[in-house]
Amino acid sequence: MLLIDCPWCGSRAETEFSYGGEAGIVRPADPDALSDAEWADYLFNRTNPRGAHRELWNHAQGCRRWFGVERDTVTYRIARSFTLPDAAGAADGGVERDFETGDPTDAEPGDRR
Amino acid sequence: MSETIERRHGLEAFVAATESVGGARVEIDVLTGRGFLNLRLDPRKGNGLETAARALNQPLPLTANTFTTGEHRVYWCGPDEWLIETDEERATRLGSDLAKALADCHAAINDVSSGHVALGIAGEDARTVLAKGCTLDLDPREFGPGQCARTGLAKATVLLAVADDAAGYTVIVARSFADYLCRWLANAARPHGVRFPVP
Amino acid sequence: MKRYSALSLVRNALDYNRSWQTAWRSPEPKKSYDAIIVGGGGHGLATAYYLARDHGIRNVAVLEKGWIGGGNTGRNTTIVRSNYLWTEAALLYEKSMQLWEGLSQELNFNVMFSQRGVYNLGHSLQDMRDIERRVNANRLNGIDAEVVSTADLKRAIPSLNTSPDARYPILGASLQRRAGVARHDAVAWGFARAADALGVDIIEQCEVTGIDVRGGKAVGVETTRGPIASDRIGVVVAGHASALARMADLRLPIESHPLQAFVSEPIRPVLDTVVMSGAVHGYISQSDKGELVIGAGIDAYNGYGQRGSFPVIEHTLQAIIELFPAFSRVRMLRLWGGIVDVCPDACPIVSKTPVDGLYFNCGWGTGGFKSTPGSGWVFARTMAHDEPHELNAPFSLERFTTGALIDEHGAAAVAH
Amino acid sequence: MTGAQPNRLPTGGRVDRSRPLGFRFDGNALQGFAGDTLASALIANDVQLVGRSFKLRRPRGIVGSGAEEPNAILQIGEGATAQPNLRATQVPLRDGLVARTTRGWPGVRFDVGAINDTFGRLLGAGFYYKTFMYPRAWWKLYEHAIRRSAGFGAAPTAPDPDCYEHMNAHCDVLVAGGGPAGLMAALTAAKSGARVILADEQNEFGGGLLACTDQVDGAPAAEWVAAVVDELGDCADCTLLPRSTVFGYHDHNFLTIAERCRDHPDGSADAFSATNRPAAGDDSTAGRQHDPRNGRTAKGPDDHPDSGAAAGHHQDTVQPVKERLWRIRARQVVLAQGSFERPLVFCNNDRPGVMLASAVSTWINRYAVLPGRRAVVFTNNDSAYRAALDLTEAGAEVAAVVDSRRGGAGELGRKALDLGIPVLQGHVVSDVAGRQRVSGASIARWAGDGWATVKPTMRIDCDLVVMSGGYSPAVHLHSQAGGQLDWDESQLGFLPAKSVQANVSAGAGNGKSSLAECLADGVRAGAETVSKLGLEPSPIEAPAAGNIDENPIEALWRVPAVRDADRCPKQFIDFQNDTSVADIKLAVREGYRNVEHVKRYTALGFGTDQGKLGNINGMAVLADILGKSIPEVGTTTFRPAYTPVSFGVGAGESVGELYEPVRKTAIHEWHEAAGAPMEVVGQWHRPWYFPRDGEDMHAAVARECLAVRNSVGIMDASTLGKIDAAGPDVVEFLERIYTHDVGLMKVGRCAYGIMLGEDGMLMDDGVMARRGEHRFYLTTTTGGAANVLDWLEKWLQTEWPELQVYLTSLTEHYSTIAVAGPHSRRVLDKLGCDIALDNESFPFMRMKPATLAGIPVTLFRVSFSGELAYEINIENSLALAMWEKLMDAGREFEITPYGTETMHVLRAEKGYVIVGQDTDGSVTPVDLGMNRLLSNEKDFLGKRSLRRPDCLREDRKQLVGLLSSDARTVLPEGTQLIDEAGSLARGHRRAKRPAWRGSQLGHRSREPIPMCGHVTSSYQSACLGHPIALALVAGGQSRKGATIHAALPGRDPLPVEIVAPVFYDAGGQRQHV
Repeated sequence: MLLIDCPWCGSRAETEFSYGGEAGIVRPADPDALSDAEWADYLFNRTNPRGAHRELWNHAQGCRRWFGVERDTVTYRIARSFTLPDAAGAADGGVERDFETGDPTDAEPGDRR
Repeated sequence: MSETIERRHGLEAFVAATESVGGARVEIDVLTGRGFLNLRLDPRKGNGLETAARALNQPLPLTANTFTTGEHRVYWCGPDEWLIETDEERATRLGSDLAKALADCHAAINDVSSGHVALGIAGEDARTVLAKGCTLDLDPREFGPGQCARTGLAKATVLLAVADDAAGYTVIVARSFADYLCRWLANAARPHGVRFPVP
Repeated sequence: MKRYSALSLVRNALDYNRSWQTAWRSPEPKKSYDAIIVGGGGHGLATAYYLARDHGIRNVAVLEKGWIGGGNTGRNTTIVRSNYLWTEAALLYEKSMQLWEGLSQELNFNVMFSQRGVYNLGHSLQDMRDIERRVNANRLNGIDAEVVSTADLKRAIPSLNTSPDARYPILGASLQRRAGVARHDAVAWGFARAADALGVDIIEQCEVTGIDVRGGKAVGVETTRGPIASDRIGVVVAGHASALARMADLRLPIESHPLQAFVSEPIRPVLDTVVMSGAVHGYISQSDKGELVIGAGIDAYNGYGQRGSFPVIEHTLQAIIELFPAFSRVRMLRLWGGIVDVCPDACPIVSKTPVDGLYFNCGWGTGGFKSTPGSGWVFARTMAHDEPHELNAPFSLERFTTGALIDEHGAAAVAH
Repeated sequence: MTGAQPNRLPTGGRVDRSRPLGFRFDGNALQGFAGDTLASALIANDVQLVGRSFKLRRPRGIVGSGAEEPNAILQIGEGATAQPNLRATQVPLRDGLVARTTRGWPGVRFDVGAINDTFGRLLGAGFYYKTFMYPRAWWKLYEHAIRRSAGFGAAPTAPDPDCYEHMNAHCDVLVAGGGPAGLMAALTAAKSGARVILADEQNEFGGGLLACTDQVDGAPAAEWVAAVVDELGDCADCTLLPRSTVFGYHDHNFLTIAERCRDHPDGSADAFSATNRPAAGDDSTAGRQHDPRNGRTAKGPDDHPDSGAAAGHHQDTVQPVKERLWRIRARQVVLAQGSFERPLVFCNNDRPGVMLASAVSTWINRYAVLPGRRAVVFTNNDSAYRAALDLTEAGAEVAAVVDSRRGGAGELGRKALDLGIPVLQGHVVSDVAGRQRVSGASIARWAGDGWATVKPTMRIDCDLVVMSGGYSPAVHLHSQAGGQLDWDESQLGFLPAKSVQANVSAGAGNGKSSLAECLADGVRAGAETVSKLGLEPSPIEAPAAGNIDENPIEALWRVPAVRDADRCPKQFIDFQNDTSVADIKLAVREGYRNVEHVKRYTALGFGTDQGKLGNINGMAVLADILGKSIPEVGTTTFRPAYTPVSFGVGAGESVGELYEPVRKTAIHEWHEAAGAPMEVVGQWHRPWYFPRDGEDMHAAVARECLAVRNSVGIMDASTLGKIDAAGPDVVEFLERIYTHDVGLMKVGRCAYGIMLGEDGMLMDDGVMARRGEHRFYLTTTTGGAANVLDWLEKWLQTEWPELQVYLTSLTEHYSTIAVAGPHSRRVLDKLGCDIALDNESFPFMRMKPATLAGIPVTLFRVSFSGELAYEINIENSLALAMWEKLMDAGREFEITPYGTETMHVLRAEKGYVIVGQDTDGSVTPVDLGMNRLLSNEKDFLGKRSLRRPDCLREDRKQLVGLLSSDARTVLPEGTQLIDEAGSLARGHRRAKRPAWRGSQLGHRSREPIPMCGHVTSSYQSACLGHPIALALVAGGQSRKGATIHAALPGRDPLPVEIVAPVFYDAGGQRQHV
């Protein structure tokens, strides 16, 4: 069971979260301008990498915020989690995890303990 | 006319049917008379935060996983979400006061009193019982008085809080899950001896 | 290839088993082949076999980065069935079913295909509507299927909890009697031995590291054992399709997820059929050795780790006990994970690609094992004729562009 | 020695001779002592034969003393509490225990199946792949016969009466294994201030220390253990978990432990009984137990929650917990699981009476039983000399120590010589005699070539052969965690190498062999982990223990025999699965060269012991055959579970009524009291129909339908999802989500809205209402409630964070009561409503806040039945009262409660779809004839997909109504539709062709018959007096009036007419009155 850093609530067990797939898939601004193939690429094609993967998670049983996680799809190690850009377009730098101690290495974002 | 109608939390039958045990190490209490308001507000924008605090006569907690206690309890639920626990009869009024005060802000206030059931879990084995279904670290050093968390308990989502006086835990659960959660709690607590105080 | 039989066992026993032939050779890779199959799982080996048997293409290499049958072929719960909802899927799996039915004899290798029946349980009115719909469609498609009542289930599977008081009471089930289970490793080995006998080179410990594309045409592959040329390259690498596609600058509508399974300690025979439940997420059969073979759900996140999260296993155990309360005291022996490539419509891609001479067979999700011979059969045909067979034509890459998806999610809510 | 227990030593051991325990083994009444395991008690009673091997059915005895035991796989208990496949070495003896052997027919002693051994050559590795193929149809018979010999024990046939539970815990340091290294690691960590959990699979901490004769810190080892456990118990933050196996090391330092709460060391009579124990029943007796309620360790029973008098008086109703699953998140882990001794691979090494040296020492020192009187000890390393010394000390004769090494052993060898034990250096045991019990050993010279043939130089009579092939560190958890393994050529074993998670290994599991080294390594590991946690390691010194000279182990993987490996008597590697050296040779000969192929082909390591004894030997033999080194051949990847765990403990308490939450509406108890059967809709229980006396469902539904159409009905629609959407950008947001022009809605208006997935398929639907300029109230389907909210939030948060909208779920706050029918307005009026309800003042598709019977509510004039109707949204806490008031007020109109079934009929009469029933994820709004809901003025989710070629096909399946030609037949939902009746007949004709090649069941596949659609909803309409159906039919919208056919199983196809999907009040007047 993964231990996931919610940027708002802190480290919680995987069972509190729901998975949202690859991060950074931007909805085309003008879908009508797209060919069927381009639309299909947006709709269905995924990077699906072996290794580092930027993905979305939702803290479903906690603050219900969506946020990003950079996770290795082979080792399942989480390098960091990060908030998504808000209205102002700003996102934080994320939480890096030290896997020796299992603790976040830097100051924690937000005001969480 | 509504004053004459007794409000129901839906657990009346369950509590009545559940035998208590003397000398129990866990007490499970259905906390009646509570009203709940859900407040959404961006604390970084405008003066909504101060306005809300003024209307509530107590600050909104900005520290994750904490709550403030005053006339009401205000639980942090997320970076722009709070749950206000107050007296049942005050909830409607407080809700409209808040709504009025925050009319100029981007905020949302909803009375969700009937959507929640609050349970008190106390007794020396309360923590053990909760640990059977909750993945949070409930050690008082990690999760002590004044702290709260929305989390999972068994197969329900709950808001779990430790009272300031450490007298026990408050578990706030969605109403339709309350019956299940009580059954789960009763089962988990049974080996420890469990008591359901008669309201 | 010396044939296997009871007589051959006796003959070899007299010789203290010292004269058995090798099941397949370990040749050095040649510089070029008429066709290359990337991936030595059941599907790849079957493809090579049918290329050689049916299409006269025998100068074929199967390139396997590890050991044959070491991926999902050897990691699944071995269920074989063809009772899919949509005609396109049903006919493809039914083709496979028909090949399964003669496979041991065809390959002269006992794959232990055991037609012990598969029950798909219904726990709600909607489940039962879906079951009726699927069973009716199956029958019209020429596939054996029937709806059975709770009373029938109680008779057929005494240990099943058919109580109306269950949390999700069982309201009935579909039954495909011809469905069943097979011995997974034997499928890979059997196809390997038969393909080898027809001249196919099975090359293990040979990882493909690049696909050479010139002028829009595939011309060969780079491997850890040197370059190998071929103008006909079929990629059948469950769990790694996206990575191989990237080598040819292709993007696939696939996500890879961990899928877990486990077996119990061997117990005396107690379940002589296969039971699947979408609503409570579990499926179970009992092997000839006595192990309960149980499939769990797919982990939600992308993963290539061949392991998943333990709560998924807990949930499956709860489901199994819900279905079979008496199994509570049986013990879980071994737990493992595979990697399933999942398409948005829960159907595979068996297709030409924008690159000439490059073919992909992937995205089988949880349906890979049961389709092994059929998948190889249509893929061989597609590679040989540069044109899909009518059975796999609907499973093209283009369907994601045109929108002609074959949505088996409804019928495949549970992994299988 | 006592007569009852012929092999029991008069003194010593950790058994309590004052507490005899009676038990039964295969029907024989036997006796052991408290403190025994079942295995030690069997040996005490001179029981040699405990099982039969899986394939060859060879007689087998106890080989090991712990988790590695492959042979003593027994059925324990009877009836519903029987437990199959327990290892006798891990079952604490208790009074009244009933154990049975699990293999052999008619019995373990005389087994007809033993004929397999006679024909063993026919049954080489993988023989079953080569036969049973012809004739094809016979496989069923072959398989039937094969299955008859499947399995060891049997599952109970009744539901498990016992309780299990889960427990979550967090710690700084989890120590797995409570032997010398684990104890020291735990002590070091605990003294340094870390939160520690120490788990050990045995009843008592101490591991190997309980079975040795060494001194630690000048005291007997067991006394030292007791002192350390006491000290740990005094640490505030140390939790001790005996009887607890760490069986899984998962990602992110999550570990799972199975605690057997009732395996008591005192062997008390009630340990397994469900009723006789104090309440919590788990771990209240001897030793120190974790008391999780305050993070401290409680001492003794009085301090435990289970045992107080308080708990006493409900003991007959409370089930004690049988097993507990600990789900542990550890910041650091110390793995100190010890090591497993390896057997030696010689002919007939599986005979009862051939035992591991470590097991022999354990029997003697810990359990005070003597497994033989005259022993031959065979070894390639020093450790087996301990067994020789122990045997001699206990009064047995050691006929010889046969040591393959020319130089023999170090200090222990000298001790053996001092005691007069003959030592044959440079020799091996090449074969043993005896069938159901060892009777002698053949000794041969060892020239260093395992594949040579040898001639025995002597035979020694004996009743015990003790073997030691060296030790394999138990690296299971390290490997499960993803850690690498390194082959150590000097120790001949895989040692834990680089960890990828936060764990370190210690002690014998880390390749340390002497006690002193293990103790010191434990201290090191403890200090290392606390340092990583940022704590100052407490300065603890490893206690003093003897460090003796040892000579190095020698590689001896296959012992030479009189003939080559193919022809000599079997040399077993995997006892349980009968994998021999010859099998591995055969596998290689046939091309199965990869270690994974070999394992799968020969079943090596696939037994219930998971190769704890045999895997390394098997790999070494394979390496030998291939001429490779062992690391070249590869390593094993270890997967959970370390030892088997019961399904029950994995499931925990979430079984039965706690399997999944049952969600209930605020009016649920009224429905129950009214006798309504419940329909399970996801997690909800909803009333299905409300039968009156003697009514079946059809009668009840017909009555309910007519009541709504003719008078008034009332329904609990509370399970619908409800969402408050508010904010300055709410219109823009909803425009993007819903397909219609949301902005055109005026305040107070309701609209039916649908949302699509980005693939253009219908996802959910519901009525929405505009509550204010910037505020909407959305409803969703019951099943879609959670998904829709998540879906909306995902778009809002990830894609459109610039939109200022807040979404709040109100599903749990409000009940929705639908009052439907021509008299609904009069019911509300009668109840007293503070707003005018007439059609002018409160027309269709409006919402208004109101006060009804003095209670504030929100009224929606919407209708899912096509009748005049009101949906009353009311706070849950008052909902039941409101329902009752409505029932009262409606009495004069015979207000009729109705359930989901009637709701379905009513909406189907109106052609309203149910998402998930009339749609299936492949249906667009165009297919449903909802084009008018699709705005041309804006983009919305999924819109672009509707332009894809496949979505523009005219022959897509489209929603239509169907009328049965006979006006009687209610088409079963799920019926498939075909264009021509003839196609079915033709299909049947074709079916007379020969069966498909290879079909074993005589199934005759047919040419597929094209289907043009299927029935999604179908009911008898009471008010219309005939059946109606909704269907999806290819090109159906342009085929109104056409006749197609319903392919009814077992019947002739029934002609059905395609009609518009609205059967009742097509003009929609009734809801507008």
